[in-house]
Amino acid sequence: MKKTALCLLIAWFSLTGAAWAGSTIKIPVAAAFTGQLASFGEGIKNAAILKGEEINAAGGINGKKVKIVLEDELCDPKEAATVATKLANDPKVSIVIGHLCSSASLAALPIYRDAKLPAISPASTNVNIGKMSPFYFRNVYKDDFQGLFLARYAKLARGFDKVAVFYEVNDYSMGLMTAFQKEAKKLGIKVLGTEAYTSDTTDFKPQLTKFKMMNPHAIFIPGYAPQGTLIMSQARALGMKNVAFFGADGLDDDLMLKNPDAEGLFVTTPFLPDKAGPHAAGFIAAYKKKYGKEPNWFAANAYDGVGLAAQAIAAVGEDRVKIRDYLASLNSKEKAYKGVAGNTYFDENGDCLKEAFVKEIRNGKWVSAEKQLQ
Amino acid sequence: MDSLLDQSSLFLQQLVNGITLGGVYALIAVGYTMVYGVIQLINFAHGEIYMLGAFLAYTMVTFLGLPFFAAFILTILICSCFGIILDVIAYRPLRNAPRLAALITAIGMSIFLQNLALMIWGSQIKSYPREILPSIFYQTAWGLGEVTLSWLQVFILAITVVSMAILHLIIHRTRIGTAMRAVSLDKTTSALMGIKVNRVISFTFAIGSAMGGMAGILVGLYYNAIFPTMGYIAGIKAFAAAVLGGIGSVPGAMLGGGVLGIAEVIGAGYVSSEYRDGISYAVMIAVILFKPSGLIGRQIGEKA
Amino acid sequence: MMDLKKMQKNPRFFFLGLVFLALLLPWLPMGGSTNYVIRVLTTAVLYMVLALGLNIVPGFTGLLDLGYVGFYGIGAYTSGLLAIHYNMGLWLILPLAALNGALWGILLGAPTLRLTGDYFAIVTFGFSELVVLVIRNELWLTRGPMGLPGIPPPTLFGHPLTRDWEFFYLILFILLIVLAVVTRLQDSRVGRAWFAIREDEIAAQCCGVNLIRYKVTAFAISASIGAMAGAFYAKWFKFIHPDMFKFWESILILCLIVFGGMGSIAGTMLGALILIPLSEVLRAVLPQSLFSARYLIYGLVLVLMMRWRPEGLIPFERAQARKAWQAKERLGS
Amino acid sequence: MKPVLTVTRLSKSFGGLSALKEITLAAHPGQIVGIIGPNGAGKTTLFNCLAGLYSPTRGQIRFQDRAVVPEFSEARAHHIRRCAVLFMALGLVWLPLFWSFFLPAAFFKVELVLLGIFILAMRFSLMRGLMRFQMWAWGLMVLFLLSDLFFAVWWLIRLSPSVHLTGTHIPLRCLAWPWAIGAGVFSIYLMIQLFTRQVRQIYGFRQSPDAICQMGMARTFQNIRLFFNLSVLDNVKIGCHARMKAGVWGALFKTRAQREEEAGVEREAMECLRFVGLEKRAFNLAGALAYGEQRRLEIARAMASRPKVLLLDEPAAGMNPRESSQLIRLILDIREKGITVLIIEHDMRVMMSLADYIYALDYGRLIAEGIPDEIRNNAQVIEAYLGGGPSHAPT
Repeated sequence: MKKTALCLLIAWFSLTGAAWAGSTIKIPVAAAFTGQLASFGEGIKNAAILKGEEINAAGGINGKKVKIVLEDELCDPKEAATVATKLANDPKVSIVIGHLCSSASLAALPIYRDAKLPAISPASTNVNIGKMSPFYFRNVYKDDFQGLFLARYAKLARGFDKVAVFYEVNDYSMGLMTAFQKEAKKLGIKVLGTEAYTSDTTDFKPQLTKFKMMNPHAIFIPGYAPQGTLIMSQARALGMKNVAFFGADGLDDDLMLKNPDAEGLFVTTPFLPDKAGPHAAGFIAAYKKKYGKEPNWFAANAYDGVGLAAQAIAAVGEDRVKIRDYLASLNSKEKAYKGVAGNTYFDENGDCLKEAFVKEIRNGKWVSAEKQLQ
Repeated sequence: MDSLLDQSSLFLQQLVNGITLGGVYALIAVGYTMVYGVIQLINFAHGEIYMLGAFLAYTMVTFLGLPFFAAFILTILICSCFGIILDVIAYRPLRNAPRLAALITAIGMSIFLQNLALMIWGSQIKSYPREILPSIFYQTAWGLGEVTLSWLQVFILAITVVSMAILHLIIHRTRIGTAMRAVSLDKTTSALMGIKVNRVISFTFAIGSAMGGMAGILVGLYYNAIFPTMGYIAGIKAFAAAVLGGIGSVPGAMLGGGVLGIAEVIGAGYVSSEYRDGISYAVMIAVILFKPSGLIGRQIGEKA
Repeated sequence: MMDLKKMQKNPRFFFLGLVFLALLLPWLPMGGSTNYVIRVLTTAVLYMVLALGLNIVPGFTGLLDLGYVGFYGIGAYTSGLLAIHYNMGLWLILPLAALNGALWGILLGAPTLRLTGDYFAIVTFGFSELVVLVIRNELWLTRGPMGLPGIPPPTLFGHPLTRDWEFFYLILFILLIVLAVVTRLQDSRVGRAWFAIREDEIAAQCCGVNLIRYKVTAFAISASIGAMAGAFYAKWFKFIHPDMFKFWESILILCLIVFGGMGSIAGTMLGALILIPLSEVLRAVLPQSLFSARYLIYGLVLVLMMRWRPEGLIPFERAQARKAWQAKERLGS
Repeated sequence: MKPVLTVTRLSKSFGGLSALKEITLAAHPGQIVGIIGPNGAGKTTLFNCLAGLYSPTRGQIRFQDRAVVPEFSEARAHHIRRCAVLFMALGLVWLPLFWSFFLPAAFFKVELVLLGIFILAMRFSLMRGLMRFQMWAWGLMVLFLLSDLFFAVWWLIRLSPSVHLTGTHIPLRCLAWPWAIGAGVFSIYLMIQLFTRQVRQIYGFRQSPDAICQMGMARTFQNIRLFFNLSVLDNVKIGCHARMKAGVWGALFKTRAQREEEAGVEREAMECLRFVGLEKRAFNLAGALAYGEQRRLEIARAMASRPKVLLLDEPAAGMNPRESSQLIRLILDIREKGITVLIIEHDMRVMMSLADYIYALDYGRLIAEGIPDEIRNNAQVIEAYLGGGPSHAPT
């Protein structure tokens, strides 16, 4: 029992201690900075910190300095919930940037709702997040839009009409697949077959062999990069030389560049350095200067998210509900927040409509595809 | 609907995939089956050793810049030493403790090692640089119509078969092998016969771990992906293979691995790729329930 | 440990003291992070319930059960689905979930329970993996990896529970019920039969203990407790996802009871109370890169406990000695 | 008077070597029956058969006109199990393939789940010998098979190549159907065969040890098997288990019946302890007892189940003369309670002073029986013991 008492004491202090912080404006960023999806989180982290510094350099918000706090939730729903509670009960926090994965968002969302704490997700694309809470916003498009866009692009720009879908068993991937299939049926793309894999699969040959016999024009991989690159290598090894591959923003990762078999892959992305607006140039330059590489779309959205939060706080102060109302009031092109990744304005669900771009790998580099769909 | 020819070639290709997968399972399964045969312990940490093998070779090749085959040999040696260490620090103190204790220790070890690897190498999927192998390995050794078999696959199968044969010889022809069989039958008596039981057990761990490490490297090459949690699923499936073949017998492990690999691939190909992992679990459970002695394992009598 | 002595002197008083303390907790000043602390403690108590449930199988009956999380998941999904499709209240759901858990416990237990220790462990493990697979892939039922969002909160006399302390009290209540169940069973004929099986199966059989019946009973009760915990969990989180019921959870819970002392009720609860907040402490203490590998600690706990103190913090024997001591008081001889 | 326990032509063999050959013996109420023999004579094996831990290879054991082990052969039981397993394996193999050819995966999954339930049921019943349960399981299976065949025919009738199902391919289907139907017919045949066998076997399973204890036959063990981590009192309480009724519900709701039972058992347990003279140690852990005390505790535990027949396996092993004379008095007291005692003992002094009737075993064969004096002068027995070394020579 003494041990218990001791441990409780330690726990107590570490927990209560966690809440006390300096008298600055805290903008917590909750995402996965370690674990399987760390490479996505990295972009978010970098951009958020960058934006924070820029704001402080410009004299902060109403004279107050901004402090970017990183909260790691490993894309694990349970972690996300704990982190969310921690933030929700921190009086210093008036808005959250996060979360990354849709499952994490779904777990954190009720807590923010109950605490009346607004949150802006830079990356959760799951369809039914928006309508579940008035306090949850996102400056990224939804899966259904992305899937629809991909189907159109595949048909109209590339002229594929026999496609196989190789999806991962997770919310993101399956959301994309359903949206894609729906649109594909409309456009008359024939989906020859759909096969599944899990995140810890390394042997994709059985499924690929099946696809091979269907000889499709292209294989749609609505998954993440780590598996995507394996799939492509193994497909080539099976002798599927003239099959095209395409995916969604999940494959938008420099990991793909290491793989010679990934040549010709094209993916959707909400942000393209060379397609981005004029005020993006500064961001791209600064980002390159600080981290020595091109910002990906996660970075861009996080950058905009922090910017948006700062703007809101500057406008209405640190009251959570006021901030929420302010964000909700940005509901048309005119009022939109002009970010580096296009204009951000919200519909009644707190979702936003953004245009998607397509980029492809040409001799080992990400370049924007010459055929875009506008 | 496609023609019968396509169907048959599809089936053949799946068979090839299945056999390669089975070879890998067999290599890992040997570790389980030997350790279980000798001290009736499911060494959960074995899957982790397989993972460590993959990572060690990766580190040597990329950071130390060793030539591949040197790294290959070195890794196998290190892994076998590691197996011995594992036995000495974790399992030996519990030889006479209840089996539950040893089992829990094994689980704890496996979790510990997995997270250790997570700390050291991070959770990102790594892959061997392609240059480390002569490009011949990536070309097709044998192609019949649509069916292809790369030299790498041949290489893996060859290594599996050869090492199994060697193992079989060791167990049935050498003194230490005889000692192993004696210990597996009765520890105390064989101790009375002047066999150094602990040494024999350590030797068993060494061989098993060497096999595991080798399997790790081969898989890393074949699928081109290594990550800290790779040992977990692979370990369980390999154990399923060992049980299926009859735990305690090396040919059994080989057979079990092959059967399981094919079953899994056929299942994924024809039935449902969502339930792919489920297939091996189901096989394992079924075998344990209905024929615990496996396909060619020796009978495990229930002592009253 | 002196206060264990105190516990022996007047356990009831001591126990009531603890409960009172727990009830007091939400109202103590904690620098604005009350809810956070309460949430962590709610998790701790939830795991106490889980640990008490699991303890019945490896602790009382001496069989290693690696599939416990399967029942946890079954309970959670039963609760979630019932709440969403038939919007049932928690008080109807809890028993139903428990029943469902027990049903599956029997279905799994009946054929597997004659297996020897480690084979049994493996089969239960396979079971839990299969459960997760089914939850993942049967979209029509569980929405699979999309998870089950929007589970309505439980209500008490028409007033919906939303605040953290309300959930804390709720789980405390469940804990008390489970505690009562477990202690009463432990002191009864059933409990003695379990202990007998744990100590020596053959001797137990020759004393007229029907092995299979009592093992299955133990399994079913343990499963139903797990399912109840799951039901609460779903109602509390309002969102459940297949990833929440991975193999790790089983290991974590096992780790709790091994640490606290297999078979001793106080020990199990103590283990949960120490190890669960630990992970939050680690979050505060460790750098982020190491935090993701925190399970390392749990693995280490398992190994070291087995090596140096296999009987745990509060050993089974001591619990038994205390029981004997109380019996002496009772009989006054 | 009628014997309380009769063993007729009992044989037990482990693999090749036979530990018991054609043993026939009887024990009358209130008798102390001694069983002697050099090491490895099969005495303990005999006890294990009596207590139901081993299932005899052949022979019969009757306890108060009830069959503990009916005329029964392991071989037949094994045959049943083999058939059952074969049958299930067949089901496992052919159903999935069959369904993957003919029907969408959804049906197929349902089928697998049902099959799984069936197999669990099957396994459970086989294990416990619950034959009725098993017949239900079979009924279920018949339904599956018939439905499968029905579907097969249905699909074959409308052979439209346009049907878009998992892996529906004309050539394969043409291959599949005779095979599938053949398999179906074969498994039904197997099932019927099994069914008839089982019906013949319904009452053919030996009693399990706990059932035997319920009947009133308790035993102690040669190598002490106490519940060492439990208190002495609890050990004896567990001994009472067989006579108690309380189940889970009683325990949960502390019903009056349960409370009274508990109190009663506690009292009786104390009495048993007093009977063997351990009441002082009642609240220690059994592990803390001295060797002699542990032996007596084992007897107390056995007595707690109010047995009609008590099997004592070398109770005096490792006892000094004082303790063993105490033991003799104890056993005589037990006999006073009208309990029949079967006792295995090496110590001839104890045996000769206790036993009313003695059976002598050697190499699993019954070499002599009779009252102590006859045995003492029996040439064969002396020879057997001299073979075992003069130190064992009967006095």
